[in-house]
Amino acid sequence: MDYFLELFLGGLTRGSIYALIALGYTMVYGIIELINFAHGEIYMIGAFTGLIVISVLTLLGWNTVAIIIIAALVAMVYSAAYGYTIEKIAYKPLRGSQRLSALISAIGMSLFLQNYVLLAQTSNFLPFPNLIPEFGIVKPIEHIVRSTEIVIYIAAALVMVGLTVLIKFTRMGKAMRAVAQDRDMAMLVGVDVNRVISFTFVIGSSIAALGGVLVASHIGQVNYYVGFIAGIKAFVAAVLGGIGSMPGAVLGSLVLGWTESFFTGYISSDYEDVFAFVFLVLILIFRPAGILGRSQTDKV
Amino acid sequence: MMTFQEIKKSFLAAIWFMFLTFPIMVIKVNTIEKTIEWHWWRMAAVGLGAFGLSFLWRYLIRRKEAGKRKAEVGGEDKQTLVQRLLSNPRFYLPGLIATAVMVVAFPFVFSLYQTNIMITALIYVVVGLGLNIVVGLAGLLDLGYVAFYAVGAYSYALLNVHFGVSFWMALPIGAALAFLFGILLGFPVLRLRGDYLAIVTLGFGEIIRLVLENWNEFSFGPSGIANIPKPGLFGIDLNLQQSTTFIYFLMIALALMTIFVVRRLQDSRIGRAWIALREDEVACQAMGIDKTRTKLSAFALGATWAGMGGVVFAAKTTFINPTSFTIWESIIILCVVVLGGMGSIVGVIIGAMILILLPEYLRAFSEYRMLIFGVILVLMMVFRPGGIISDVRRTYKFEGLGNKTENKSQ
Amino acid sequence: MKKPIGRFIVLVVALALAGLMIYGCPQQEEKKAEAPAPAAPAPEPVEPVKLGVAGAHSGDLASYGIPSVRAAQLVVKQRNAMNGVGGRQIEVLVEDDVCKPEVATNTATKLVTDKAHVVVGHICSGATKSALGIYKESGIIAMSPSATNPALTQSGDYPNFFRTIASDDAQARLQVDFALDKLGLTKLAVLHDKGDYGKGLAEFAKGFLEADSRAEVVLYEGITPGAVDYSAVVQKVKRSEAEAVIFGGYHPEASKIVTQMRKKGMDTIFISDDGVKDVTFIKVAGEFAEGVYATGPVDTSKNPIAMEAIEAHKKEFGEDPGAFYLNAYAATQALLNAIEKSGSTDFDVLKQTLQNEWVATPLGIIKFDERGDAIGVGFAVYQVQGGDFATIEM
Amino acid sequence: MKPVLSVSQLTMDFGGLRAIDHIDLEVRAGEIVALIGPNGAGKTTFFNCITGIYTPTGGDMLLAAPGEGGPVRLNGLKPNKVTENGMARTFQNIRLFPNMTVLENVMIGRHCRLHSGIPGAIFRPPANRREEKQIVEDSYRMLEKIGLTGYVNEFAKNLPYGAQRRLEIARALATEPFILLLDEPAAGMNAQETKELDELIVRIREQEKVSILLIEHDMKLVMSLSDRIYVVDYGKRIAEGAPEAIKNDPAVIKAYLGEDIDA
Repeated sequence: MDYFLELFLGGLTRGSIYALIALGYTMVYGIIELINFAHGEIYMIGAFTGLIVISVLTLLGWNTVAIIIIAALVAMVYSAAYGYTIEKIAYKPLRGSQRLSALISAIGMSLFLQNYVLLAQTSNFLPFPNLIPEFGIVKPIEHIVRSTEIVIYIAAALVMVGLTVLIKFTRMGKAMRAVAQDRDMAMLVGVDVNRVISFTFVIGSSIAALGGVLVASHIGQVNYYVGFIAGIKAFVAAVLGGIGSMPGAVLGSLVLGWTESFFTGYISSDYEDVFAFVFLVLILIFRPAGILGRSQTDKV
Repeated sequence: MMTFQEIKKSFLAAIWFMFLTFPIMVIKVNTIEKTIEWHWWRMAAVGLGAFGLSFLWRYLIRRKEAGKRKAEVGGEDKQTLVQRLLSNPRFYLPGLIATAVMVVAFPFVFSLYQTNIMITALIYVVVGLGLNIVVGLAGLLDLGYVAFYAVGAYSYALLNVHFGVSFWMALPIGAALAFLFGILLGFPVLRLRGDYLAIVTLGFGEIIRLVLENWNEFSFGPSGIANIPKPGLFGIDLNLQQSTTFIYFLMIALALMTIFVVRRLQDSRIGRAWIALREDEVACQAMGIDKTRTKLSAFALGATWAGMGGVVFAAKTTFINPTSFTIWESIIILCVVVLGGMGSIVGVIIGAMILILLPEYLRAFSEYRMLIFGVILVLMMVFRPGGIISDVRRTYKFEGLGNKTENKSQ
Repeated sequence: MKKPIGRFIVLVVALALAGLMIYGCPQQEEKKAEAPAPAAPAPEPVEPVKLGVAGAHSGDLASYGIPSVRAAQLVVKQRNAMNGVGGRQIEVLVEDDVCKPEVATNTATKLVTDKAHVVVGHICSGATKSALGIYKESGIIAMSPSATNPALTQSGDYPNFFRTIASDDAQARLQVDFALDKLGLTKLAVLHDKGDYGKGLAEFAKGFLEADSRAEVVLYEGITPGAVDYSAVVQKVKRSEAEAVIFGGYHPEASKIVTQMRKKGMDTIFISDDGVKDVTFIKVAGEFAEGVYATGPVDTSKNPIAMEAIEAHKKEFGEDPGAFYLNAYAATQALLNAIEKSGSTDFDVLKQTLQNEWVATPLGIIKFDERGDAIGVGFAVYQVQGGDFATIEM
Repeated sequence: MKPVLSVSQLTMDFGGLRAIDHIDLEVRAGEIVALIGPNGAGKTTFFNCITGIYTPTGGDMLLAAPGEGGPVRLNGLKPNKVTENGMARTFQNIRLFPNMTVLENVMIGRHCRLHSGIPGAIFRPPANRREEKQIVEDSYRMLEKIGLTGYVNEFAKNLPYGAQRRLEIARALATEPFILLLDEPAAGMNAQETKELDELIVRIREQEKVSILLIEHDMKLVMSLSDRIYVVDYGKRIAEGAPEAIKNDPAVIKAYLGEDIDA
């Protein structure tokens, strides 16, 4: 039972991490139907920015809790700025073209950002200090779950709740839903589509940056390539849950996290990813639009 | 015109990019040594660069939009200079001869290296044309195409290791196995569309790679299979130069065959069905086309070319392991198709040449190689989103019905 | 409809070829950018010695390739400042292979075309294997700082191959002997990162353990590199009640696993390889690195050449060197030394010299056996103690 | 006269919503039958059910070629099988293949009547060449009949609206149906175009020997064309009969007027 619980929590950690990245994926997809391949890189840039801030502030001798909070905030601001700029440069001029062109543009962007960080910083893995304090309450169950993991769970949950509120109850949320439904129509009724799209990128990117800082704290290191692998996994999770749907992204991420964790734990980690993909294929065969996705029937 | 407004815009862009790149570019951290270096000059460089480039960028965007508007007003499809040149018969024959001469002379004129990368490019031409059937013609986004490439490569390598099967035997076997895999993997994804199809094919691609990586007893795992023989020429011993030249001509032949077959396919009953499927799945079915069979045939035929490409790949490289079949490979092949212009044979050829030769020629920039490659991908798409050659119009002449032909266009 | 398409093809190919003509021709003589400017211009117009450096310089494995480029550049810079080899200046040709076999063949033909005399590289065993055939035909010797696949030296297929790193089986033997003889362990878990380096090593370790009646392999698993969390595997190790983990792979994964194991309160012994015996590992894993064992070349930390090499790197690049830096440093020195001693770049002469002449390198005073493995690079087991690798007496 | 299409008790539920409620309908050889009703009455859903795009919840659908053997049951057939069996359709929101030429659009219609496969496409044996030539010629003739030869090599997406509607009809006819379903063929047309359409429909009935079932809102067109009319409202059939009778049917008036009042 202990073992099961441990695997469950391990899966929860993975799932929460995927969720923080997958939410941005799914938001962008929901709005402009673009698989934003550069999203993983945004996450990586968030982690790097966080690391830079931490290094500078540590040098200045600040309090660690203050440092991690400021680092996360600065990382979110910068990633948001990156997301915003990338959209303006690489995707906006392609609106109205075939969707595959935008996909290639995203791939180009992803390559660019990887190498940009590789050249400006380093090719080596850099240690990422874990500044999240160990909470006293967690002490007795420390061998099962650490406070960093708990922070990740809480962050994922808060982000999901926050986004749901944003989408459901705010003006901007309504505008986002309208654009997702029918862009032309939204424009007609006076929604500033460009602003909505930019906003989506900004929000999605800052969530990814938060994920980046938290995951880097958890795993203890970063390099220029961490975004790509995490990005692919998060994308799988988003599709699994039904791409375009926020609860779907979270559910898909958790399901993927648990799948991998339990499969590794009870069978073998050799085929961990194989199993994740097989599971994805099975789900999509029986639910072609993902777990929570609306199955689109053609309007004939 | 360099108005104040323009300068202000560029100035703001410069400020923005200086802000944006500030932490990553300026503050180089090293958490191992716990040191921080400040490269302020980089910020100045970014500022200056952004200031200049933003003029160029806006100018190009304006030009692109002006072009678009003109096209809308004119209603005619724009023809590029290339297309116009090509429709001139005086150019055609001499051009054909010159090209043939150059293709034949290539390996003798250029270095081993040039020939070698040209072979790689030709492999991608073949494989790209195969994927073009799936993505460009039938409109099925396949992100796991490399799986079939792997099937081809491993069937030659494994058959050779275990049974000493020769290259020439393996070529059809590899193609056939890839065809079978195409059908096998095609079945479960028939119901899916668009990006769901993309992610499932991506999954299949990864599954095949991971199996090759993990199942040592079958595939020799990540250490791969070495000493795969190059294609033989009636048992003659070839040195490096000769065998490279031989593979070059082999690939030219294979590429020509592929072009021939794909051209015939796309003008056939099947080819039209693929395009109709891409254009409108519902209408396509309502016109009596069997969706399942059409999709499967596109999948399987596309896979066949990947299989053949894979066999040649294994023979050329003489060593294979799973690292050659990652999702990046699928992405590059997809880029070949989209960059060149989906559905267009010439487009795919150009796309393959650019995408495979470019990184090689960018070697001169050494560490900036992939950075520039990424930038070029983005720029190409931003300024030519339809690919280099966009939709080529098929026109029919009516010999039997003679004078009734009316070709309204141009 | 036939003609337009045909014409397109004609034009495209013509353009492509024309482009190649324009671009391809000057290609031959350019590419000196990489060679650091010599302190004093070479007085005599002798043809420079061209040293190719091939490996992954971009993509996910760049962090294992770039250090060897730096190593070669630093050695060459130093050499050129001291009048090169036998009065000939040395030029470095850096070529990226992304660790992919197919790119490696292009890299190799590029180096052959650019008339490289010797090559330091490649980094990954797979890429090395596909490139070696091309070097062999062209009479070029390649010396890898990091390709550990046993077949490279043991199969006899690659007479032009040398390396300054131990082969997988040798390292695995050492690890297993250490675990059984010295530590007296009976239950071991073997983990690897599914890569050709890590899995190759793990396979041998598993094989040796299974052949030995004293111990059993309680867990054999490949982990997924780059994953965001390894707690499931760690829990599995815990449940298997293994006394020690033998890990085949590189330090980023190793430090993640060790960190997670320690954080879960496990004190399982961790034994790993050359890819982990790297200062970065200690710095990344911090306190959790304490007590970890890793095999690696003997006593490099007190070797004056190694100290000097590391110092030079810090001065030039402002950071610690990355993986296989010293191996690449040694490889470059060995190759240049052989050229200097023999005064030739001829294949047979060089091979002879490499096998007969001892050379002082950061890895010790070495020469090579007839298969291409380095003699004199003693391998030892280290343990992280007080934030540094300390040699363990066997 | 023998019915070519007979639908009985057709029912279609979407979740809890009953879009079609036990509808009976019959089309006899050579007839032009109209299916009318207010917006959202379930007319297009009815088309989608009988052409295999939706699977109906209940009821029977039989298709019988005039003068030939027994009827074919359409339940559970895929759309392409329905077309192969001789029933072709057009769409309310035009669904041409926009990036194919006009001729190719029609050539697609010939697809299901021919059988050349992949080897044939690659090696082009004489039989295949003949077939290919035949397709082009047949399709061209079809365009002549519909009056679209001026656009042969034009992309479908570049056609004027009215021509696109006619091209859809040409494409459907190319499948050699004996019954043609037209979904609002006159939508968006001006009076002149509607008149031409009226003539065209009458002409294709004569020349192609097809029965026609059409959904249409233009009452003038419906009254002038139809032999019989079915009226549906809220998924239920509320009337059936000759145009004159329908005009005066109180249930029909109520359905339409009721709609007017709501609006």
